[in-house]
Amino acid sequence: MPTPSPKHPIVVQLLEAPFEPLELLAAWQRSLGAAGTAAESHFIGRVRPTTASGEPLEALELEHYPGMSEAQLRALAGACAARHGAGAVLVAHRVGRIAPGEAIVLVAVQADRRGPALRCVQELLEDLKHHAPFWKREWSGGSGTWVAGNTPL
Amino acid sequence: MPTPSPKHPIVVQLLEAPFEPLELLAAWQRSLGAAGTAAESHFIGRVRPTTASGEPLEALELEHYPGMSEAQLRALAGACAARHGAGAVLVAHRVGRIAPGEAIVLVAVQADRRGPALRCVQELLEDLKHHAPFWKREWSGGSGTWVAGNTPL
Amino acid sequence: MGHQAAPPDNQVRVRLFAALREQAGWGEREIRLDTGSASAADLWRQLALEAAPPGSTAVDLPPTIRVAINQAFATADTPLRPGDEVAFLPPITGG
Amino acid sequence: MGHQAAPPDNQVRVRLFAALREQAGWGEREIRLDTGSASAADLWRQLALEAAPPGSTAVDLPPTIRVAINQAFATADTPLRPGDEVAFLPPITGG
Repeated sequence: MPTPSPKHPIVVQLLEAPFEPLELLAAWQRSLGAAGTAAESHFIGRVRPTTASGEPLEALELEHYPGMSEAQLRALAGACAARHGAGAVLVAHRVGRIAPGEAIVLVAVQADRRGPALRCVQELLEDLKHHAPFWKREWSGGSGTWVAGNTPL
Repeated sequence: MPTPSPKHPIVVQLLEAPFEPLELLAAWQRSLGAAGTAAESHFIGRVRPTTASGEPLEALELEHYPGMSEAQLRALAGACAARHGAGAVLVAHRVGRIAPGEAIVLVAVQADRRGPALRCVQELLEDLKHHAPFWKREWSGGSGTWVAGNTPL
Repeated sequence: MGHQAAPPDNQVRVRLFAALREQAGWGEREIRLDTGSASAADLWRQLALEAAPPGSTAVDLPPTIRVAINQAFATADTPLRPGDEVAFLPPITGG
Repeated sequence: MGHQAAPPDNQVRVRLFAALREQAGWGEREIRLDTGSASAADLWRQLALEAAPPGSTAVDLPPTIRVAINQAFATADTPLRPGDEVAFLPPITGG
């Protein structure tokens, strides 16, 4: 993990192998100190078992723009934390081939109050869906299809 | 844990001893099956180190109405899940004497999409702050003061 | 709404919580209702937990106090039945 | 905005991703710009990744394609400098 800045410590992780969200959260909490802040909110997104057209999904492939993706996630997280007056932010995102049921994204935010923590998780999730260079391809029946748009909120 | 209903499995826990939110979440996820749903959101609230008036807090005391508190948490969680089309809900709430930094409340929601999961966590948190029979008393300098209202969002 | 005759033992269980419990000096009591068809609001006046202002004989239930009957929220004008558990709840501060 | 004379080796690195990369058949190339003060939009026309419609000589950058220069989002009319890394990004589907 990179050294967090004291004001808005932002941790970004791009992961090529399956990860256990609760284990990442535990390590993140430990890195921030024993006594947590008053409010902490998380979101875990997992790969659905079917494609957008309802076929059984073999795997989701996540292409990204190495270098720019980390920088963008970090910039989006820092801006979101600053806008909402939140504290620490963790963003973990899988890349490569991901099996149905596996976690693809984890967002966690600590703040002094529940409002900033909840709002920052929600907004950052929308931000990274639209402004971080990631592209999804669904594999089904041996062929891959690029996903045209994001799932509805 | 009570046996969850298949449609909106609601788990409510009132805890008299300190709990580790991530351990509770892990047990809850295991109880719901290995492959999680597409969206899962959490909120953890912890006791602040100071009182509402800025004094160092020795402990927060949580009085409740045994019987009614469990029933109300369950009713609020079920209604919230139904309103938002969410799936499983977990609500854990401490009662009794709670030290600064300890977790006081944990809310977790699974859903098919991110919107229902995020919204249900946020709304349920407001619901239980206003409609479940809990009362906070701040202990500082050896004397206790009942908290007059909820912290701002 | 049919009026139900009060049984001879017209008694309810009253519960108070938090600041209300401490002000009263008790948290749980069996109370015999003064009248046969009392509501939670009537019961509050009968309990007289707060000192009545000059010129008044009883203090009405403050709007900040919520009522629960048999562990479910109820309106203050709900008629009480013998054996009910009636709770007066000061403003809630959970979560 | 002062015009900067193009060096003799007026070359940029072009990167394509996802569906765009597959349609083109390549993901990364060094490209020598046709003109000295080309923008990302000019570069797109020069690359001619899509077949031009009848009566037209080049295809403009579609509004759905975003541009990144040196790994930061940029507008399509940003002038390119030698050595820039220019990426064309199809609609993003992350999270």
